[in-house]
Amino acid sequence: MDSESGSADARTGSGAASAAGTGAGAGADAGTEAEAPGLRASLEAILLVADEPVPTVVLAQVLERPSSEVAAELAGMAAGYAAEGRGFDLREVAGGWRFYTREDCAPVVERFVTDGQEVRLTQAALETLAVVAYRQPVSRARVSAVRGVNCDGVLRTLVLRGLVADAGTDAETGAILYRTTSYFLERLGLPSLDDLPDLAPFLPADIEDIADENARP
Amino acid sequence: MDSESGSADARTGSGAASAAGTGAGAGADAGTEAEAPGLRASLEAILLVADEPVPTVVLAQVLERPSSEVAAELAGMAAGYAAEGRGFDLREVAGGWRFYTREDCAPVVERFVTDGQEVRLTQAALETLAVVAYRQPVSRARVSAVRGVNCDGVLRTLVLRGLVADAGTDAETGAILYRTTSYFLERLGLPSLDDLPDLAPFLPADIEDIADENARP
Amino acid sequence: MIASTDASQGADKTAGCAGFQVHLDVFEGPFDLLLALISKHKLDITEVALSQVTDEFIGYISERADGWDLDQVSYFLVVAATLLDLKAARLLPSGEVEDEEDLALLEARDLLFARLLQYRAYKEVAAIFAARMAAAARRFPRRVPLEPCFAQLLPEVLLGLGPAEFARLAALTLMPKAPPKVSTEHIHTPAISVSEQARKLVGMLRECGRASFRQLTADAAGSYEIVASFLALLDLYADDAVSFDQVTALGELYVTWTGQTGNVERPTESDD
Repeated sequence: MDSESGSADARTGSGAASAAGTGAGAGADAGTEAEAPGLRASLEAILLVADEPVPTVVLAQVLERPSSEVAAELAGMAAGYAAEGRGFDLREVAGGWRFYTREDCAPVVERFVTDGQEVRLTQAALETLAVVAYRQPVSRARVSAVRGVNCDGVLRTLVLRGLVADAGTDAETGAILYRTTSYFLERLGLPSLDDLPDLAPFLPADIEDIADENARP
Repeated sequence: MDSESGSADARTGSGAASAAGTGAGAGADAGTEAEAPGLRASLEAILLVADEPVPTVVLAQVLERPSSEVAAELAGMAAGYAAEGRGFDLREVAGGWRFYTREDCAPVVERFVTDGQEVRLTQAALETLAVVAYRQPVSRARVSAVRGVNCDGVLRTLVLRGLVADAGTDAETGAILYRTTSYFLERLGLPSLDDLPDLAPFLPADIEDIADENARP
Repeated sequence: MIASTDASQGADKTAGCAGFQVHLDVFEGPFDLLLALISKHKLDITEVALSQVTDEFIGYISERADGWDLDQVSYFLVVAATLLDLKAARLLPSGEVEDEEDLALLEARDLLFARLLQYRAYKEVAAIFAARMAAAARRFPRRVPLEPCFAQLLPEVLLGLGPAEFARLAALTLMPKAPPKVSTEHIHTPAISVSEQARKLVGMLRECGRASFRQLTADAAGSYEIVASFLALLDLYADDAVSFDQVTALGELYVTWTGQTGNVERPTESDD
């Protein structure tokens, strides 16, 4: 496996070589400073949770490093993953970087995706879906405002799953609006939107707010 | 870098060897080698697309490998990522494996992520959750008796928030019973209910069943 | 312990849950309050200075009774009544425990302490939960929409909720987040003050000497007034103005006037 250190990125190679011992050490400059993760680790962490390609400049901003340094590191990481034969792949697509599954792993991933039974929605997705269902047509910003957290990623998932769809743009603001689909009704077992139960009886009387008001944003 | 996977997979090595030049996508076309990716790469690819913890058995099924082999590989991968100081981390949570960002990358990730942050729970919600977690399946009346205060509203909200679920009814009393969910385990970062901290050290012997005898109807 | 390392890392975020705080407003239930009173006096839970804790407990109830919901108040009453019994038992000359009533009191004490110990245990693990959740929240799971080429292969979505539950969730999600709490609910509940109730009871008891609780509250306008009456009686009892007897558990409770015949002022009460 040492063979890959002959590749484009010396840093990845040396990181790999030193990996056995230390733990946090392998990143770009982690050596002496104990606490902060290195550039590579930081990029890996961010890209792991990024649900769209992230432009190099955005990464550079978040990490407060020069774009050129970040760009070089990203290229090095991509080469490193390829060299190590990882199942994931870092690609620059549509002006940004994102983790993808490696192409030759596609058959395995397909088997996994189709293998599962029904997929359960996450709690965040259900709540977002509920807001769209009862407030449609509704903009992203509005949904996020209601839930108190940014819902862009969740909305994208709901669109991808066919539960929510584009409903044109707001005449005033130009914001994209969302609505629920007939597939949503089908999954909920309702003939039409008119059959969504009224909210009034469910407005919390005996429900307690279990969220801490002092919670972090 | 091979060290962590125990070199179980020779193919990974050869993929690496051929990767030197190109960067992205280099693994895909590694001319001479056989098509199928190795176990580690396959697991990495699958876990990259999973949006909830994936049980070892499911992975073993999809990959048609023995569970024990898959489990060993996963543990090796997790150790490897830690040793290499990756920004991501493979964790066993709520009965399955899932990619997480590494804890010491939290400040960086928080700067980047604006959605999906979970709300912090109130003291009342936490206590109710604790009683349900340790006494499940458990009726409302018992939870209320243990806490010395009516918990109906809190319980209902915990159910709606996906932390607690209905667990059928008590054969004798017909009371609805409650249990914790896998989302609860995810929120706590625990592999399973068996990993809950032991209650015994907090509790003098022979105290345990007080509330049962005295639960009000 | 499992959370030891995580706990320290999450400590800043969970400080509010970790220890008892003697801001009286934070108590949610009677066990909560009792534990806090006990820990405030740095007493071993098994050797509580009962009279002191009882007094403070009752004092706290009478201050706040009008601000709670009925459920909470009833629970408080159960604990208060138990505490009062215990306090009474403590005043008995020691060594005289042949009496069945004394034994019952001892049992009640053990039971109350057992429940308190149990509650304390859950409170402690709840703090561990909070720390673990705070630590887990620092690790972000990968939760990214599938690459489009795989998304179309996905099986059906499972909502896992029926229309009614879905509506309930929507109501909860859409509910405006509560503004930082200044609860004004109690302002709109019928204003029944404990002291007012006490004056009324004193009048009735002076007249008839002895009456059942049922009789005393026969004309109560609602359960709130009954609760207030009971609280008033506890106060009167604390001031040696009345005595209670109850032949069987949960049986009729009789109240006997033992106070002076003069005008009784309830100095501790404020009308609220």
